[in-house]
Amino acid sequence: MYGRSIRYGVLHIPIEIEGIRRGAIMLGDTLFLQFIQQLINGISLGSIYALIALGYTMVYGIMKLINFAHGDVYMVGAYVGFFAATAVRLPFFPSILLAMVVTGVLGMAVERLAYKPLRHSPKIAILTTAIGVSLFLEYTTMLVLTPQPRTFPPLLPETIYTVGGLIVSFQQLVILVVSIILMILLTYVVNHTKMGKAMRAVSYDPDAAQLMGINVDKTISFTFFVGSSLAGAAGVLVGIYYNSIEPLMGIMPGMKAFIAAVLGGIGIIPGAMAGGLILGIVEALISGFISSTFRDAAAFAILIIILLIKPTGLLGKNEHEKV
Amino acid sequence: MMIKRLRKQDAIFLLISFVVFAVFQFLISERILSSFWRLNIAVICLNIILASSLNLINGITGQFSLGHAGFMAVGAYVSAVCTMFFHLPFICSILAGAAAAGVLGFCIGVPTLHLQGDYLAIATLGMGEIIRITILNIPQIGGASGMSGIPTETTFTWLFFCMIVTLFVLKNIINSNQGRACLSVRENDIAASAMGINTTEFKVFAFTVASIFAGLAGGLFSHYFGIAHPSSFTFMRSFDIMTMVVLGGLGSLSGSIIGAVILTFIAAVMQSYPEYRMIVYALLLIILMLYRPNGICGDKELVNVILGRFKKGGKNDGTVAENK
Amino acid sequence: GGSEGKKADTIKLGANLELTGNSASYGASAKNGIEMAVKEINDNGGLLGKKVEVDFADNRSEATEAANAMQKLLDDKVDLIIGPDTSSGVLACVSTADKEKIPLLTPFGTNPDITVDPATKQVRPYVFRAAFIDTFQGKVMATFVTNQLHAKTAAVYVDNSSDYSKGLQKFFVEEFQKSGGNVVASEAYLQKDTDFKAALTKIKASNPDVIFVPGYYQEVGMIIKQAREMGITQPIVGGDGWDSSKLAEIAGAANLENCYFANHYSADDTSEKVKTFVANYQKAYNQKADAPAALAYDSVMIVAKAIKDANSIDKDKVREALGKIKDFDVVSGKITFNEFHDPVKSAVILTFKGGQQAFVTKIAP
Amino acid sequence: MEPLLKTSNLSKSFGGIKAVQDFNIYLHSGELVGLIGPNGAGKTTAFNLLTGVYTPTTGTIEFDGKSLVGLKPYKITKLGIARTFQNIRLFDKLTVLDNVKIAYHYHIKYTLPEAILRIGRYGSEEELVEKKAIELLSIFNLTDKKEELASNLPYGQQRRLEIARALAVQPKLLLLDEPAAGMNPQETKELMDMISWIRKTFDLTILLIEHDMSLVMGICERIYVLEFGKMLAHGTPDEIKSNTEVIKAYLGEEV
Amino acid sequence: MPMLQLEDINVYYGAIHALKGITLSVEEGQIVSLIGANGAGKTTTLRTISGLLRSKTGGITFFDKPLQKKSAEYIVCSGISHCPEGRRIFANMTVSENLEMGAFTRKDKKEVAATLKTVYEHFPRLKERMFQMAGTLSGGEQQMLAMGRALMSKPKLLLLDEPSMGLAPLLVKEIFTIIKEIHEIGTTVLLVEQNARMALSISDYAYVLETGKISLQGEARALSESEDVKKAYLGG
Ligand SMILES: Nc1ncnc2c1ncn2[C@@H]1O[C@H](COP(=O)(O)OP(=O)(O)OP(=O)(O)O)[C@@H](O)[C@H]1O
Ligand SMILES: Nc1ncnc2c1ncn2[C@@H]1O[C@H](COP(=O)(O)OP(=O)(O)OP(=O)(O)O)[C@@H](O)[C@H]1O
Ligand SMILES: [Mg+2]
Ligand SMILES: [Mg+2]
Repeated sequence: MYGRSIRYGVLHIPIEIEGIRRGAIMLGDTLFLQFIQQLINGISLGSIYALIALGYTMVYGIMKLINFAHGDVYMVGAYVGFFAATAVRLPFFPSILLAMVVTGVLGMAVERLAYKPLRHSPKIAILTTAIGVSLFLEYTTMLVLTPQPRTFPPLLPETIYTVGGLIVSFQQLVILVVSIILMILLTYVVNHTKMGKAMRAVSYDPDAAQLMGINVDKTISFTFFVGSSLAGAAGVLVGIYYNSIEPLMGIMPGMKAFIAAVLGGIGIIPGAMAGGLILGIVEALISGFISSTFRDAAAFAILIIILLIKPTGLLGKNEHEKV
Repeated sequence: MMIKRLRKQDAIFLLISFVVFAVFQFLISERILSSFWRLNIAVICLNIILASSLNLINGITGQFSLGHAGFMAVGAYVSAVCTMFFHLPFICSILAGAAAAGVLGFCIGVPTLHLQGDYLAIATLGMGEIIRITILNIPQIGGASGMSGIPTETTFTWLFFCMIVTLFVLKNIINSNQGRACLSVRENDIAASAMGINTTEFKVFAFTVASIFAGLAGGLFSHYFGIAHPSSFTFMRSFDIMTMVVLGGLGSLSGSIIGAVILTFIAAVMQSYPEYRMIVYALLLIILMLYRPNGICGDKELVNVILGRFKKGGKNDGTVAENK
Repeated sequence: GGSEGKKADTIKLGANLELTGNSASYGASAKNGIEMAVKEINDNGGLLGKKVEVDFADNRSEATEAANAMQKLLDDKVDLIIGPDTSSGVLACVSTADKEKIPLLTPFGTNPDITVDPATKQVRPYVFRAAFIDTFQGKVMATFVTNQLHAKTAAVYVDNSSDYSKGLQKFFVEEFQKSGGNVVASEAYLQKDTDFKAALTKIKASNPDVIFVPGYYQEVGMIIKQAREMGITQPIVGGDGWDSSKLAEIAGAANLENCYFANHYSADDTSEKVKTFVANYQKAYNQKADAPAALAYDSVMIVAKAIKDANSIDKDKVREALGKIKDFDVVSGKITFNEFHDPVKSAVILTFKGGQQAFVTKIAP
Repeated sequence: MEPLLKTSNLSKSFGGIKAVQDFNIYLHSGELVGLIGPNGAGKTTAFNLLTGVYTPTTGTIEFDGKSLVGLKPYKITKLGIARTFQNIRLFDKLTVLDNVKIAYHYHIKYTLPEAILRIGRYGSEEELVEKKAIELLSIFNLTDKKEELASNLPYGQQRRLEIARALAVQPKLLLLDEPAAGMNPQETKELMDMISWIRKTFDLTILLIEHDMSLVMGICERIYVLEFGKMLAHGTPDEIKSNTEVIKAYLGEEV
Repeated sequence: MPMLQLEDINVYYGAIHALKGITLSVEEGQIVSLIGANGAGKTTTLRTISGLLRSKTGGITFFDKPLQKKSAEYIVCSGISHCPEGRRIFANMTVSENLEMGAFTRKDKKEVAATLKTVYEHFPRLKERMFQMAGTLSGGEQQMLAMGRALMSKPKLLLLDEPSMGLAPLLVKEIFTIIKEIHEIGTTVLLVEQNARMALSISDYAYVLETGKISLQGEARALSESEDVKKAYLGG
C-alpha cells in the first residue's frame, strides 16, 4: 500500500496525514473525503483563474479597460512556451521566461498600436478595439498554426500525491504556489514601489500624474508588459497542466478570469486571487454536489448575487462619489 | 407649429422607409439580388433591430449591457415554442417572444441595474450566459441540438416592417420626455436625480424596451432560419451587436443602422475568403475604431450631420427631434 | 433546378465547413480531407472528363451562419454541397437543400433528424450523410459494454454543448438500460472546458463499472488523463469523436489502456485504401488523419461515385445515384445507403496498446 | 407661521468623522439665508442630507409639513427642493436647451404611447416646455448658447446654466452650493443681482453656501455659521460680521 | 534674462484657438500673476508651460533651456511644479501618499522627508488627516493638499492655478500668506487667480489675459490702480 506506485504511467506517491484520515473516519463516510477533494479541485482550478486574473486586473487597474485580448495573450504565451519546449527544446524555466518576454512585448505592442491612440476616447471604443485585437490574435494564430490542438511536452513532473484518499498533483501545487507568490509580489510592487505608485497615480488621473513628473506612457507600457507576461506565464503553466493548447483556448479562461477579477473587486490584486479561488471552488462544489450541467450558470449566478450585495466586488471599496 | 413639423418629420421618415422597402422588394422579387444577398439583407434588418435597441441601453442611457444575445435567445425560443407547440399564428408568436424577453429584461433589470459600469457589463454578460445554459439544459426545447423545423414564416416584408417599427419607436422615445430622462441618466445620474428623475426607473425602462426589441429580433430570427440553436446566442453575438453600436456611434440611431450594415456587409463579403475572414474583419474593426473613435456618426444623427453641412445654423430651428 | 445552359467544363463542389469558431479544428481537418480527395480525382483525369473544383464557405461553427454559407454556395452555383460537419449546422441547411433541389452530403452530421424530417417522418430527398447515425453508435457501444465488458453500472459524461454527444448519450443509455444496466452517474461538460476533476471526483465516488464519454477527442483526451490521475481505473468508452492521433498525445499513451471506442474504420486496418489514405494524408499535411478528415475524404469519393454512376451532374440524377450506392469501398468502410439515406456500415471497436489503436471487434449493423 | 424647512438634530458621520452634528435650521417661505463656515465644516454635507443624497445618521428634516428623512433624491426634488452642486454637474454632452428641458421632467404629463405616436398631449406639452425653457435661458443670458453643448460653455456660464436648470424644476426651495466659486468680482456682482431678482420673480426660498463674503453679506437676510459640523453662530449679516468667534474661525481679522 | 520666457505661444483645442500668440516672462524671485475672465486662457497657458499641452508655434525657455518639446517629466525635473486647477489630487490615495507623489522625481529620501516636514508645518490640517483618503477631504482641505503636493518637488517655479477657489475667507488669506512664504523661501510663483485684488496685492508683476491674448501688463501695483482693470476684474 505504501510507497510509490505507477498506475497508468503516472507516478503516485502516497502521503499519510493523520488528521485528514481521522477526520474522514470520524465523519464516517466518503462524502467528507469527496468534499475535501472537491475543495482541492476547486483550489487548483481557481488558482489558474487567479493566475490569469492577476494580469487582467493589473491592466484594468491602470486603464479601466476590460482587455478582452488578455485571454489571447495567454494563448500566445502557451504557444511560445510550446515552441520553446518542442522546436528549441528548452527546459521549463527558459521556456516560461521566453514566453513571458514575448507576451510582455506583445502586450506592450498592442497597447501602443491599438489602445494608446484611443486613450482619450470613450472607454467603450477601446473595449471594442480590444475585441478586435482578440479576434485578430485568435485567427492569425489559427491561420498560421492551424486550429488543431497541440500537445505540450511534460516540462514538469506529473507526479501525483495521494493523501488518505485525496489526490493532489505536483503541477497543481506549482500553479497554486506560483500564483500566490505572484500575488504577493505584485501587491508589494503596486503598493510599495515607485513604479507601483506611479501606476496608481496614472490610473486615477493621468494628467495630474504627468504633473508629478510621471511618464504616463512608460508607466502604462510597463503595466501592460507585466500584465501580459503574467498571462504568458499562465499560458505555459496551464499548457503544461492540461497539456493541450489551441488557438481559441484563451476565450473561456479569459472570460472566467475576468469574472474572477470582478468578483474580487476589479483592479485589486488580492481581489483577483480571492475571486479566482472562490470561482474555482464554487464551480467544483457545484459540479460535485449539485450538477455539472449548471456549473457555469451557477458561477455566473453567484457572481451576480455577490455583486448585488457588494456592488464593487468582494474586496472592492464601496466608493461613493462625493457629491 | 412644432408638432406639425414633427409629424411631417415622421411622415418623411415613413416615406423614405417605404421607398427603401419598395426598392429592395423589387430587387428581391425580381431575383436581381442573389439568394445569398437576399439572406444577408435579412440579416442586416435583424442586426439593425438588435443594434438600435442595444443603443438605447448603451448609447442613450449610458448603461453597459453585454447580454443582448440572451434576450434575443428568449425571443427566439419562446416564439418558436408558440408556433411549434401551441400552433399560434406567426404574429402572435413573435409578439409573445418579444413580450417574454421584455418581462425577463424587466425582472433582470430591476436588481442588476444598481450596478455600474463594468460591473453591470459582467452581470449582464452573466445573465445572457445563464439564459443560454438554461436553454441548453431543457430537453423539451432541444437542449444542445436546438429546435429545428420551425416554420420559416419571416419574410423580407416582415423583417423590414418590424425594423421600421423598431426605429420609429426608438426615435420617438429618444425625442420625448422619457428619452431625455434616459440621456440625463447617461450624462450624470446624480444631477439627474436632483432634477426629479428616478434614475433606476429609467435604466429599467431602457433595459426593458431594448429587451423587447431583442426578443422581437429573436423571434424573427428563429422563424427566418427555421432553427433556434444555443450556439447562435453566445456572448460573441452580444459582442457583435455591441461592436455595431460602438462603430456606428453611441447614442446615434442612424449610427447603429450604419454600424449594422457595414459589419454585416464586411462579414458577407469576406465569406469568399474563409481563412482570412475573421482576420480582415478584426483588422477593419481596429482600424475603423482608431480612425473614428467616437463611431462613424459620433452621437449625432446622420440627418443632422448632413443638414449641418448644408445650412449652417440650420440646427437652430428648435425642433425637438433634431437636437440631441 | 437546372444545369441547362450552363457551360460546365468543371464540376463545382461546395463545402460548407466549420472553418472558424468553436469547431474550427474539425473544419480544418475536413477541408484537408476534401482537398486531398479532389486532388486525387483531378490527378486521375477528373470526373466525366471535367476538373473538380471546391468552393469553401465558412460557417463559424454556428447554425445560422451555416444557412448563410449555404446560400453563398448556391450563389456560386455549385453542383453539390458537402457539409456542414456539425449536426446543428446541417439541420439549418437541409430544408434549403430540398427546396433548391441540390444534393447535400454531410460527412459528420450524426443526428437522425438530418435525413428524416421528424415532423413528417419523411426522408429528405436531397440529404445524405457519410457518418453513422447516433442511434447506431449508441447502441453499438451499449452492446459492447454489456456483452464484452460485462458492465452492470455505467457513468455517463457528456458534452452538453454538442448534440452529437447528447445523441450518443441518449441512445447509449436507452440501450444500456434495456439490457439491464444501471446508469449511476450522469455528468456534463462543455466544449473547450479544460478542467474535469470536479465531475470526475463525483463519478469516481459513484464507482461505475464503465464510464461512457461520448465526446470529441480534445476534451476526451483531457478527461481520460485527469480521470487516470484521479485514480479512476475503470474502462472508459466512447464514440467516433475520439478518433484522432491527438487523443493519445493529450491523454498520454499509458492512460489510454483500458479505453474503447466505436469507429468507422481501424487505422491499422490492413486494407490498402486505409493505408494509402493515412500515408498520403501524413505526407500532405504532416498530421495524422482523424475521423473528420477521413469522412470528408470519403464524402468527396461518394459524391464522385454518384456523379460517375449518373454520368451527369444533373442534380436529380446525382441524387438518385447517391441513393443507390451499394457496397462502395471507402476509407471508413463499405458503404450502402439505406432507405433513410444513412450509410449502413459496420462499426469497429478499437482500443489502445501503447497509445496505438488496436482492433477489438467488429459489430455489424 | 410654520417654517418651510425645519431640521432638528440632524447628524451625519462618515466612519469616525462627524461631518454634521446637531444641525438645526429653519427657513421661512421667501427667505434668503446663507450657510457659511470653514472648509470641511459640513456645509455641502448638510445640503446632501437635505436633498437625500445621504441619509442622516440621526435627526429629522421637515419640509412643507412632510418628513424628508429616507426619501430618495428624486422624490425630494418632486416635493419642491432643487439644488446646484459645488462641483458643477451639468449634462455635459447635451445642449444647453436640453439641460433645462430635462429639469421639467416631472412636470410633463404625456405618456409613453403618446410620445411614440406623437399624439395627444405630446405636441402641446413639448411646445410649452420648449417655450418655458427658452424663457428661462433668456433670463440667464444664455439664449444664444442654447444649441451649444453644456461642456463647451465657459465656467461662469456653466454656473448660470446650473442655476437655470435648478429653477426649471420649479422648486419652492433652492439650494445653491458656492454659486460664485471661480467667478471674478465683477461676475460675482452680476450673480448677486441675479439671485435677488430670481427670488422675487419666482417667489423662492433660497439657502446658499458661499465663501465670497461680498455676496453673502450683501444679499443674505440671515446667516448660519458651521464649524466642525456644529453650529457656531446664527444671525443677521451684521451680527455675524462682528461675532468674534466667527471672525476667529472663519472670517479672519477684517472683512 | 527672465527665468521663464514664453514667446508667441499658440494653442488649439481642435478647432478652438485658445491662446493667440502669447508672449510673457517671469523674472526669478518674483510673483507674477495672470488674471482674466472665465475662459480667457489662463489655465491653458499654465498647462502649456508644464507640458500638458503643446504650442503650435514659438518657444518656451526656462533658465535659457528650451522646454518646448520636452515631456512633462523633464519639465518637473528641471524645477517647474504645477498645482492644477480643480486640485486634481489622487482621490484613491491617502493624504500622505499624495504628498509622496509630489516628490516622485526626487531621489534623496532625507531631503524629501525634510520637505514633507515643512509642508506639514504649512498645512497642519494635512498632518491631522495624513491617513484619510484624499477624495473625502473637503474642498479647502483638497486645495491645501494640492499645493502641498506641488511643493513636494521643491520647485524653483511654482505654477498655481486658482488656489483660492472655493476656500473660506480665512483660508484664502492663509493661502495667500503661504504663497508669500513660499515666495520668501526663494520660489518664484506664477499665479493664476480670479481673486484679482488679492493676487495683485502680493504680486510684483501681472498680465491680463483676454480671450487668448495678453491685453495688459505691468507692475502689479500700477495695474491694480488702472481704471479698466478695476472695472473689469476688481468689481468696480
Ligand atoms: N463621503 C464622505 N466620506 C467620508 N468623509 C466625508 C464624505 N463627505 C464629506 N466628508 C467629510 O465631511 C467633512 C465635511 O465635508 P463637506 O464637503 O460637507 O464640507 P464643506 O463644508 O462643504 O466644505 P467646503 O467649503 O470646502 O466645500 C469633511 O471633513 C469631509 O472630509
Ligand atoms: N479641453 C478643452 N476642449 C476644448 N476647449 C477648451 C478645453 N479647455 C479649454 N477650452 C477652451 O479654451 C478657452 C480657454 O480656456 P481656459 O480653461 O484656459 O480658461 P481660463 O482662463 O482658465 O478660465 P477659468 O477662469 O474659467 O478657469 C476657453 O474658451 C475654453 O472654452
Ligand atoms: Mg462644500
Ligand atoms: Mg482656468
